[in-house]
Amino acid sequence: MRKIYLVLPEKCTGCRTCELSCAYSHQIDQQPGTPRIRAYNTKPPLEKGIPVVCFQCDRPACQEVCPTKALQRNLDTGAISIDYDRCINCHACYAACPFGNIHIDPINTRVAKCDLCGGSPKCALFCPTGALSYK
Amino acid sequence: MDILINGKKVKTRKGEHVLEVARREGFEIPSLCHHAALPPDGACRLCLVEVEGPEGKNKVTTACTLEVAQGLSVRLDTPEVAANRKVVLEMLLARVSDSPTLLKLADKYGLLEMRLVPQGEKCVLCGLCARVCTELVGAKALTMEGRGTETYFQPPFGEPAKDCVGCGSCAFVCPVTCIEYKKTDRTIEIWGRTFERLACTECGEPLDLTPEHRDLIRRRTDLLTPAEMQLCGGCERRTTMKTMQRVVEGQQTLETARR
Amino acid sequence: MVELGKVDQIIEKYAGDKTSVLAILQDVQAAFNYLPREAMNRIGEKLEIPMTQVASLATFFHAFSLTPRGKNIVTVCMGTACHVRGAPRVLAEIERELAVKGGETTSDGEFTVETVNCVGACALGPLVIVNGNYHGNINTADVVEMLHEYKPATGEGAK
Amino acid sequence: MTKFTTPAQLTDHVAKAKAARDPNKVRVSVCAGTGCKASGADALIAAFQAEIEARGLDVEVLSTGCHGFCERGPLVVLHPSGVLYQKVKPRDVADILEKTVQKGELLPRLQYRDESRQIFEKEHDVPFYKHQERIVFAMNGHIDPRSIDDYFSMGGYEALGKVVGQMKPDQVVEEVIASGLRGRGGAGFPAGWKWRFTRQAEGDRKYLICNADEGDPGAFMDRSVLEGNPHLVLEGMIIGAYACGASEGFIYVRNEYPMAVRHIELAIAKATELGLLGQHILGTDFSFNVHVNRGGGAFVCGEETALIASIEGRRGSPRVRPPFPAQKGLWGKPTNINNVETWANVPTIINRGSAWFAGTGTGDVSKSPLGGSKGTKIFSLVGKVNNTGLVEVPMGITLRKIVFDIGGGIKDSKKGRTFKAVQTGGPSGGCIPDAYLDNPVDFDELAKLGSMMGSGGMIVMDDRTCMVEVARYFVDFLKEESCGKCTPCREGLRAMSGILNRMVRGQGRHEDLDLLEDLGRTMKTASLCQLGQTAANPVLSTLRYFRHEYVEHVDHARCPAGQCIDLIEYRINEQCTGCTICAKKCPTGAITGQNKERHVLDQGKCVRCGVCFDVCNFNGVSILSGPEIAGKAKE
Repeated sequence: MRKIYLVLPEKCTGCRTCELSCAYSHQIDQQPGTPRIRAYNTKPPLEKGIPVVCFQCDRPACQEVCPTKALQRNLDTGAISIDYDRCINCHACYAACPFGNIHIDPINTRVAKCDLCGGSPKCALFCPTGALSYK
Repeated sequence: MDILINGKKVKTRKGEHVLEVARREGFEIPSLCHHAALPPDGACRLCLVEVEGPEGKNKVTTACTLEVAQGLSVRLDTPEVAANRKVVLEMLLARVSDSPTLLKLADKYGLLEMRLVPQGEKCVLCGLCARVCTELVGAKALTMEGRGTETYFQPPFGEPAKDCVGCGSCAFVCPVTCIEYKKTDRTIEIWGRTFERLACTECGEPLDLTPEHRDLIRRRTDLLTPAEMQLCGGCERRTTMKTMQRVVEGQQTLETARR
Repeated sequence: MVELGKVDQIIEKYAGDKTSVLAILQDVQAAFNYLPREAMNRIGEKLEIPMTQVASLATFFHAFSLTPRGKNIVTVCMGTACHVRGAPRVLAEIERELAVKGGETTSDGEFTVETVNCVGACALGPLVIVNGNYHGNINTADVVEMLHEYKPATGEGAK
Repeated sequence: MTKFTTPAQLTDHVAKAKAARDPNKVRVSVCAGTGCKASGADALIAAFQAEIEARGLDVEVLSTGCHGFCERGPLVVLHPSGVLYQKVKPRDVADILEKTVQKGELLPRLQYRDESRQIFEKEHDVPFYKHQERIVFAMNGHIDPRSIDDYFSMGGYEALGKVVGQMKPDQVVEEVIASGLRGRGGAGFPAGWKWRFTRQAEGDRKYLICNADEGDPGAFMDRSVLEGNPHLVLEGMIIGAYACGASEGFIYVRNEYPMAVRHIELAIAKATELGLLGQHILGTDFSFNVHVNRGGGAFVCGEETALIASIEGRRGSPRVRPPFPAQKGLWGKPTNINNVETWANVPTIINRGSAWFAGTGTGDVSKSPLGGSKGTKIFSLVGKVNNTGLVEVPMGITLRKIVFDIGGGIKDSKKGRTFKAVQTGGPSGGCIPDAYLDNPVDFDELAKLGSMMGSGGMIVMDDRTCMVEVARYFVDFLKEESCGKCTPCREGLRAMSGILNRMVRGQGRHEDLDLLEDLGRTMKTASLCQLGQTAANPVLSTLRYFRHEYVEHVDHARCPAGQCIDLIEYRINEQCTGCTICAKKCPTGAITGQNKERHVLDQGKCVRCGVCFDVCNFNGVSILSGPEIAGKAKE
């Protein structure tokens, strides 16, 4: 049975621990990468928040517009992940995602998205409130 | 089916080529013209390997074009491979003498002496730019022109690229970064063209997207309505966040939020 | 002005078949003596093939010229048989006589000098073809006389 | 004539046409091949026709394809006597008809003489023809290539009738395999095996291609076959289509060969009209159509994958094999490619049987398909040889026999010119020195010598041919003709060209010799296609056999052959008789002198064109090279 990545916005406080853990788990040249999850404070400071992260859509626009088939669903995790060997950095996926869930890493200008950390999402691991979970 | 690389048994699938298999297994093979998203082309000839044949009749060939087969055994580091790869590198370095990519390879593969006259070119003619543009992006703005030593990869007749969409993929895949790609706040300049950058309709921030590229992307799917591809990532996320907030606060159901 | 009607007729002859692009280019070259840019654009549009393909073909095959050529085409065969029998000297003499280099056209537009890598009439070498007429066993001393035949009757000619 | 609707009808018709050909009919066969046309054959044919009509003679004028002996054109052969006249002009026509045809007298002024002035009366006695063995060329000279009736009357399409009427496709394939026929286009791959691969390949459609993109400079046999006997090629292709199961055929012919295009198109139209091509050939289920594609002038298009790309309307860049065309060829379908001469051998193999065909040639192909070379090969014998032209000889003949017996030896041997080398295999072939003149000529022997069969170019070089300059010539040729795709071929040729061009100017270095060998080895090993893999042959083979000439160039700025113009000077020596011919022929007026006095050559005006040397009958011009003029050369 495949695990499910669950977001419960009502539990989110907007503490942004998820962003931090994501950035550090996707390092580029020993520098933190851009977080592929963003948590917005709706009632600052730190009372209510909304995490925005890739929905891993059933029919992902990013995947459909990718000219190199670099975006594929990982059958174990269900995540749409980027095969950087195939990616030609055309940014079509970035343009196509209607939710803003494809990011551009400022360090190398490569596109980046949530890949569920290959099966153990660090955001869920470190989320102090249980707003993010993977089970 | 299993093959042997430097004597190590390696699992492969039918139709795979030795280069991709070897790299997956952590072996290093240099190449300039190979790209995982494109079929093998065999243009740069750097990825030489030696195939063991019957009665010691070994053959040097390119790993990128060598399909795996039952009983195949290749070696990556024989004297024959090293000697020929050195000469191919020497030829490439004579062509483009100041490329850090090539200089690094020369260092690594023991090319110490340059005997050929430098040509002062910038492009190694690997062809990735035109192949990516034609076979992947689909803009068909670049091609191989001329022939022999007078070969160029460029837009038709070397004029400003009429069919270019300014996506910049050619510049990205170029192994010797010889394609000039200039981004300003408002424009993208490449192949003699200046493209307008679309701006986020919400905050005005310039997007990494030209109108031409947007139209090309639209043609790949029916998912994108004209309203889409107008916002920057940040504004898109804020919109997403607000929608989610309304769902959480019960102002909107999940069903209507879904597109 | 390039008569696009003529181009359309040629495309018509091949029923707009994409795979006939090489033949169409050859016929256009025969009709105009070179490949005008407008004609190539038209071919691309009508056959619905990208300009990259047209440009790639037109620059690959040496039979094509992208610039207008002279009234008289002087083709010097540089095939092996002609070469060992002195074709380079014949070419040099023609270049001297017409004051152009191979591949160029005289300023009065009378002559274009081209080279070809063998026309398959090797027993006649060195061989020069002027407007499709074969001049075999040419030596440097014959060049002036041979070209004279093609110079305009009045005036000084191409020199 | 109406469409043949059964194989038997065709066989019947051919038998009748053969019987109806009157061997005693007086025919004037005028060669109208490209060579003889350039020498004025058209006017000659018109003159014969007018004169025959004026005299009311019952004589047929045949405007035939190439007879091969282009050097002596226009050629006329009178049948049935077989008398050969050469270099015939329209003004000779009346004499020929009156004296020879009507009275049986010979005209010595038009007869062929060899260097020793000996006259040869009959075509088949002339040494040039005597040692030949003609299978492919058997009909050239006897038929009008535009007439299918002429072809029928010589047994044409008999093989097709036999194949479609009596043989299964597999039988045809086996017959061609048994014959040992190897591809005449270059690599020498066994044709029958290629057919079998195509036959066995899976595909709803299969294609055939006839490679007539004869790009080898110095070779023109395919042109002559296609021009002189197009139906023979077509018949071979139809048989091949039947055997391979192909439904569509393409003839890719150079645009530089307009007559070949016209003749083959005419042949296709006629064969289609008679039901030998098209839907339901000879009333059977077998259908086959043939199209003509014109090439655009690219040597690399002789490579089969480049040729396929070109037919598909793309630039002629070769692609990686495998998959081979027999598996995935034109438009991804199984495709069989053979060249003109290969196809032209097929009808004879069917008519006379594989055993007969395999009776000529070398080795044994019954055990290994590459075990020998069978049948004949056409060579274009050109360069510094007395008799130039196309010669068809049995495989295994020696080079000496070709160059000296058929070719009549080295041109200007009386002026002291001697044999130096013969270059075979086109630009990618190699130069073979005199030590190997007695080696047999076949696919494998030539390869052993560092050369190759190629499409059959054979260029004879004399002592005045500089081997460094020859290598430079081929490398510069290939540098232009390389498709430019892969590094070793493109950059290797560029580098070699730079080095060799320096050498012929006397600016070479001794280290360059090793560098050339290094580059050559890698080009051979690492290039993508055959063109690149063989592109270094001219350099490697000349380095192997004529290294001393290279050494002279790099160490002493001396061209031993006296050919490299930057390294030589012409001087008028004491043997000058003051005949003034050199002064008259000098294009730059560099030579001056009074009649009967020794002339003077002004080095400042001399462009080293060599005309003075060529025209002098008294050895009064010397060529100097090396220390005598050094300093000048090493600029």
